[in-house]
Amino acid sequence: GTGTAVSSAAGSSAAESTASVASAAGTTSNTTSVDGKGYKIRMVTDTGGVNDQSFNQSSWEGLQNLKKDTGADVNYIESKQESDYATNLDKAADDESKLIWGIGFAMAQSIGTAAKANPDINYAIVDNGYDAKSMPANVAGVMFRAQEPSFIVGYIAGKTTKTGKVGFVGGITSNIIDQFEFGYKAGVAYAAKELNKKITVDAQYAESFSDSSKGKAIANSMFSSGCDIVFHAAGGVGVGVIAAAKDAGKYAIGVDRDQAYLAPQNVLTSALKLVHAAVEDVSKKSMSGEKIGGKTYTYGLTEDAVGIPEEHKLMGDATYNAALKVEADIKSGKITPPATKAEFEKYQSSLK
Amino acid sequence: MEVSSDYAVQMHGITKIFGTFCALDKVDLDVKKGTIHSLLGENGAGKSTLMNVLYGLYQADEGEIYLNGEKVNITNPNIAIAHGIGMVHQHFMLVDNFTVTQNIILGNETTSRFGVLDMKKAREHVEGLVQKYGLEVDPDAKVEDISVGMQQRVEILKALYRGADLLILDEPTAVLTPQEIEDLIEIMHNLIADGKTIIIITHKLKEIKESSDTCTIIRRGKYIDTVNVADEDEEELASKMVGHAVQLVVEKTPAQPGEVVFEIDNLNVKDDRGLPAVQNLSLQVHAGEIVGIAGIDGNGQKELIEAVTNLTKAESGTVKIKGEEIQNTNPRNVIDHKIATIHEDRQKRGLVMDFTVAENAVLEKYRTKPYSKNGMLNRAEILSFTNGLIKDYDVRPEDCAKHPARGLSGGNQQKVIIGREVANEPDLLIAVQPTRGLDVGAIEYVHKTLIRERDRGRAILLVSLELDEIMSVADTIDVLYKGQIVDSFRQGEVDEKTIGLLMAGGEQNGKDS
Amino acid sequence: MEKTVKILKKPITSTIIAIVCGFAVAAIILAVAGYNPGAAFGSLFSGIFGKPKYISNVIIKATPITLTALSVAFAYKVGLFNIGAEGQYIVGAAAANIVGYLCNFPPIIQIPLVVLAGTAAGALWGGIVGLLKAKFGIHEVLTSIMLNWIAFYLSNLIVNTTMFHQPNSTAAYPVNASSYTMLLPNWKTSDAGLAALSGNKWLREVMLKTDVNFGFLVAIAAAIFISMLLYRSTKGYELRAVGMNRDAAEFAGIPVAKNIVITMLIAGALSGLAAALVITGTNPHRISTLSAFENSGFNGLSVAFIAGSSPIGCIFAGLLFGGLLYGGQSIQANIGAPSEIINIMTGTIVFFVALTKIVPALAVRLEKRGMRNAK
Amino acid sequence: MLNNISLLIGNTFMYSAPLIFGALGGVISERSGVVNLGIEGMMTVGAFVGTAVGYFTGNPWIGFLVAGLAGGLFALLHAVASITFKADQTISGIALNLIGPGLALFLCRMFFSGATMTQPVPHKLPKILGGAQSNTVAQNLNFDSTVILAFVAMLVMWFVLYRTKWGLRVRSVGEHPAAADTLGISVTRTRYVCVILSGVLAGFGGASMTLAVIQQFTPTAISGQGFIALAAVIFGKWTPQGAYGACLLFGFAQALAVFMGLVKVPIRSEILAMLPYILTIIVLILFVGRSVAPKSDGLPYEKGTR
Ligand SMILES: Nc1ncnc2c1ncn2[C@@H]1O[C@H](COP(=O)(O)OP(=O)(O)OP(=O)(O)O)[C@@H](O)[C@H]1O
Ligand SMILES: Nc1ncnc2c1ncn2[C@@H]1O[C@H](COP(=O)(O)OP(=O)(O)OP(=O)(O)O)[C@@H](O)[C@H]1O
Ligand SMILES: [Mg+2]
Ligand SMILES: [Mg+2]
Repeated sequence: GTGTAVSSAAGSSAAESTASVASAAGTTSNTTSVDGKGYKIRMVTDTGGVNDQSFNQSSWEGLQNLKKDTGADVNYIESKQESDYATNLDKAADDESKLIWGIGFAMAQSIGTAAKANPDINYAIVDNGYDAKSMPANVAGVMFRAQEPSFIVGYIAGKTTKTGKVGFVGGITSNIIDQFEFGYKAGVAYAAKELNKKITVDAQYAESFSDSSKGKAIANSMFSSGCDIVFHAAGGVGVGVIAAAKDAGKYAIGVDRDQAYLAPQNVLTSALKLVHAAVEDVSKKSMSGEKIGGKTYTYGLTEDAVGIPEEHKLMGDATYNAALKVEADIKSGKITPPATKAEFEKYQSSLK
Repeated sequence: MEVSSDYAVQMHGITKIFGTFCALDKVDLDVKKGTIHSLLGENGAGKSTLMNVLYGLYQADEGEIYLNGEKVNITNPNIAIAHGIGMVHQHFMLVDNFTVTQNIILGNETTSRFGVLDMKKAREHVEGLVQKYGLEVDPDAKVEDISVGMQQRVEILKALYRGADLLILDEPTAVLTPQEIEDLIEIMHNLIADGKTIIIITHKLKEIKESSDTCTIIRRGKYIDTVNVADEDEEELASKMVGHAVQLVVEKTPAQPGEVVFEIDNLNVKDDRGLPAVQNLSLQVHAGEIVGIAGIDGNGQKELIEAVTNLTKAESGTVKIKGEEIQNTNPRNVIDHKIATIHEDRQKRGLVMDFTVAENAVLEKYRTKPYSKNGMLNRAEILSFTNGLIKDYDVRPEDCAKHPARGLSGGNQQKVIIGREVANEPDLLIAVQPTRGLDVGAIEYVHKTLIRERDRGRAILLVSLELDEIMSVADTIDVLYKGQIVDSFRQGEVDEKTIGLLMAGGEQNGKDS
Repeated sequence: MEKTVKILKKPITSTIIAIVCGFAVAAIILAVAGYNPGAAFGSLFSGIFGKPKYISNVIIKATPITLTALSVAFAYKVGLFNIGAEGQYIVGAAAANIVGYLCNFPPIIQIPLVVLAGTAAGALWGGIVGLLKAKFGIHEVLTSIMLNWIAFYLSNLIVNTTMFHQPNSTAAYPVNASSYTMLLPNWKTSDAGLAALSGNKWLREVMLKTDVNFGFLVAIAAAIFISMLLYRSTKGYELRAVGMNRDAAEFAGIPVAKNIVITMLIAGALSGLAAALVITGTNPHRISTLSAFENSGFNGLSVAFIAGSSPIGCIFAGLLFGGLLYGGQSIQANIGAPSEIINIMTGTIVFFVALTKIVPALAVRLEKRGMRNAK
Repeated sequence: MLNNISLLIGNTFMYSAPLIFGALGGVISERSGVVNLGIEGMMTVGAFVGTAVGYFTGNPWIGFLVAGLAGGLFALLHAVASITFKADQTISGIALNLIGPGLALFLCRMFFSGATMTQPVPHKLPKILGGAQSNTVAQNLNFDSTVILAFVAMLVMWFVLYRTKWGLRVRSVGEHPAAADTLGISVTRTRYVCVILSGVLAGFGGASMTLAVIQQFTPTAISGQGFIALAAVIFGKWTPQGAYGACLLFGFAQALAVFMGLVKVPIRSEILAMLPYILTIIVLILFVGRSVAPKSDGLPYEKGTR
């Protein structure tokens, strides 16, 4: 069977290739133009494969953009099972690549081993940072602060809900999905405090990233129990969530990319996590000779790699502007969205 | 023979090759309208094949077929049916979980609009036929629930329902009781009176004599002769068929019974539907004696054997072999107690058809030395044992040990089973319908074997639906009716008619309950 | 003529024809889609044989699917369709992982222990199917499909249980190094080992760049064992009898229900063994959250059928399939054809394996025509 | 209360509709004597073709119909292999499961500029009450039209199998093909029709996933439904009504697991996810037990063999 990567969040369309973050245009290093002819970049997908409608796909799009921009020689190798990681990384190294991407933090260990065996090659891994101690010198970690856009969409949900009840549908539990869940919950709580009312969040996991029917069933049950907005971080499951919102005439919040095209009247907004932008950015750094190894790059609002889309017809200007205000507060450090359950609990008590 | 419209069927120069084997070699068959014509030949002579060609199931490689003087090209059964040919197959062609009516109308359904079945009309039609020809059946019964005799009638009804003028009956009597056979012959005469023509295949010469006008004999795919039945006696027919003189009467000396080897006491068994099938049945078999159980099919034979061999549970009562009780244990325990059984259904229970003959030959013995040691089979021993068996029992082809049993003809399959069971050196040999579907030569061989084993001191329990067989082979005859032994005789004490009456539930000696 | 017929009647001939047809169809699809089939197959070939370590990797990939294929083939010979190899594999992997992590004995005890744990778990999973079939007559396909999913969630449950979950990952803690079955795992990376290996480029590549391990030898041994079991032992005789004619077997005193359970136990054990060998033999030596079936068991179905359910055939079919899986990636990498091509190609090969069962029958027809002509 | 009951009912039917089509496909094929393990592959093909056509024509019904055609066409491969070539039906079915998804994704790339998922269709198949309902109970019971179609398909198949001459013939071919053959019923033609029909139904099943449950084809839209449908065929003892009931039971178990998650039953969600499968096995043991396939299911018919 096919499946979406475990540690990823979202599902979106390949055809809807790139969405831009609302606030600012352009990503960090687009300013420098690099000539990348002959620069070989390979990426190894995790078990979701390159069509996971999620971060593998997004990363690959980033590399394709890079090829368009710079003429770099890019390619990917798909993994079907965990035990493929090591051999695929090895194959990528055989191609005399300069930079090898591993997508997903499930690959952390394999990347570490491969990097040790090939000290001349640069490696980069999406969704994983190493602690300073175990950080190999030729591996770059790329992390996202997904809790930030999640916080904003949570805030929007909180401001928009009429029933005082909103939902969250997760795929399979992991640290990465935690960022979405707890960022979102904190955003809702923040809005609740601002509005001085009680808003509850129903959260449920589908234990799947592929079962759209289950996503729809969960969303149906949430809508039926009084939720009027449901946010998902659940890949193919989320496709069902959005379908449920459309059928019920309620709102869903998309993830990773702007998913409004799936149901323009029902997708309130989306929590963007633009993996492709980060992949492009780090790749360019590497091409231009910068030493990327040994560092963890963290992408968030300030790097314009996460955010919400500009389109906001469903929520109206007032809410949108309030959301932009929250975004600014996050950027400025006034608000620090929680990324884990523990952080969230601390955050929640700080609100009281 | 001239082609003429006096003949319902004329098949000229029919040749049929299966793979590399020539099953029919330029065979002729001419059947006059309004007659009963029988087809005689050993097992595998090609009788069924010839009829399947006529019915369009097989295409002949050479030869012509004429119906009523017209040349026809029968490429599938539909065409045969359209020409008024109906066939009752040797192996019944009935859908078990359909009702009698459904089976009869299949392929030629009575429908109201839009293909919706009109079962009421179908039933009426069927009942009309039942009345007209005296073919008694229950139109609503499921085929799996009715007796073989009734299934036979259903097959005939199927043909008549399609308006057949020419009826082919392939070994219709192999599974019938004497009474049923008589009925069938009467039905056949009714049909002739109604202007139909019948071709019948049977191995039973008596039946040919009783029923047929003419008879065509084929041997190993070759046409031998067509004779006027009234002009020949049974011995002449038999020797034409086999190619040499045969002995039709079983020769044996009187039994010398020893001690009781096998004993059933007050046995009760229920059938699949939970109804009592064997009721308080008791019987004994002595060493050196053949006990024959005579009875009409469906009177508890199946359940009796299944209970004895532990395929089903006995409700109560005991089954003892040499004093040890074996009821309600398991089949292996039965075998271990030196009971060998020749099952009536050789393809279902007797053989693993896709095993080689050698593998089949040790089906009960594979665990014992020298056929295996330390859990590993000893192929050489198995092979040499099998080759011995093949030689002793004249299994053909003689090099078949390493070939799948599926490739053997029915008669030869039966020889393998009998050889295997006898080689187990059992204290009790149970033979259920051991000669079903076999030709005269093969039957003779089986009977001789049974008697030989008796003379070597074995106890033998023979269950057969063929009264002739029981009468000529058994030393003691137990009559089974409704799951009970209603009477018991020594051979020679009683005539066929009396037993036939008892089998049908008639009174005798006041023993009937 | 006679010789042709004889060759055509051999099962291996059909299989080879099937493989050729599979490649032919893939070539057509590739060409239609605008890719050069020659180049595609060239890169497939070099992706398999291009370097010693590729060959080694193919063998490593072939190990588990050979064993799951053996599991399927074995059950098939006894008349059971083991569509549950996937689930048996999953629980085998989980059990091997747990035991390998919790226990830490010297390798001589640890390795057999871990492998046994995986095997036993697979056997249990298969045994449930056998038991339900023997006791209640429940169709094995039905229970197997359910148990596959139960195994799937069970595995995820284990991964996410605090005791086994490695923080900041989607995986369980790996097994202890004493469970490793790679060839000389410590020596090969030691200075002495490196020095010794530096002499031979071939060896060095295979030893250092791949997780070369004992697994395939075990798979071969298992295939021989299963073959012997089926065709040389009395137990196998019983099992085949049950597979071909349950009624006759029962009548001959062979305990049918018991043999069904035994069959599923063994089949499950083989799948579990496959998993245990992967856990002990290859990185990352652990299970992780599944988001979809990884197909180690389902691929076994294809492999078993390519092999015509012959135990020894499973070794070769396993290698073929492993080669397609591993080398197939090169097609994508080198000429950019999407990886679905490989799926279509393997599917087509399997399809033709089904079709070419007609070849021996055609041979007979050929023979007949020859005979008639001779007449 | 009413809310919850209607929710359970709504989710049950939503979940089971695609399964029902697939299972009915399995029933018709196997009743004619051809084992069909390829339902999953056929559903995937239908799921893709349905949305692709629905997207390009803008009419979901055309998409739905063409999905059936595509499924039937794809099933033709299985028919040729298992009927004409007398191939091992198990193998052929498995092959279709490998080819089907591969083909669907490959075609998707060709028609959707390299993407493996389609654009959403502009219009989904309609719901019985039209658009979104303000009343929660009405909303929960606002079934997709495919739910009704699936029910109708079951009724029709039941009627055809047990009340018409074609049904009688199909069943006879699955039970005793030689008997049917001797009565002039073409075993080959009957089986071809049934296998193709099974592809049509499976195609509908796939399309009811991607035109009603969701509104686009994704690589994971069909992931395992075909096998659950297969299980339902056996569970339902090869009858349309039985298979229908089995799918409903399975859908209900899923709905129940989701419901238990909603009401915060203190059970790990992995265990909740297992629940439908465990429940199925328990029901099997307690109530269903032995199921016996049509006698000739899976056996190629060769004239003259016994
Ligand atoms: N389907 C078949 N394939 C190959 N050979 C066959 C087939 N059917 C029959 N034969 C061959 O044709 C021969 C004649 O078979 P057939 O069934 O016609 O015999 P028969 O005369 O009816 O015998 P019996 O009296 O036992 O019914 C057989 O010995 C066999 O070798
Ligand atoms: N499908 C088949 N393929 C090859 N040979 C067959 C096939 N079916 C039957 N035969 C051949 O048919 C021959 C006889 O079969 P058949 O069952 O007609 O024997 P028989 O003596 O007529 O037995 P019975 O009287 O029990 O029917 C065997 O020698 C066998 O080679
Ligand atoms: Mg015969
Ligand atoms: Mg015959």
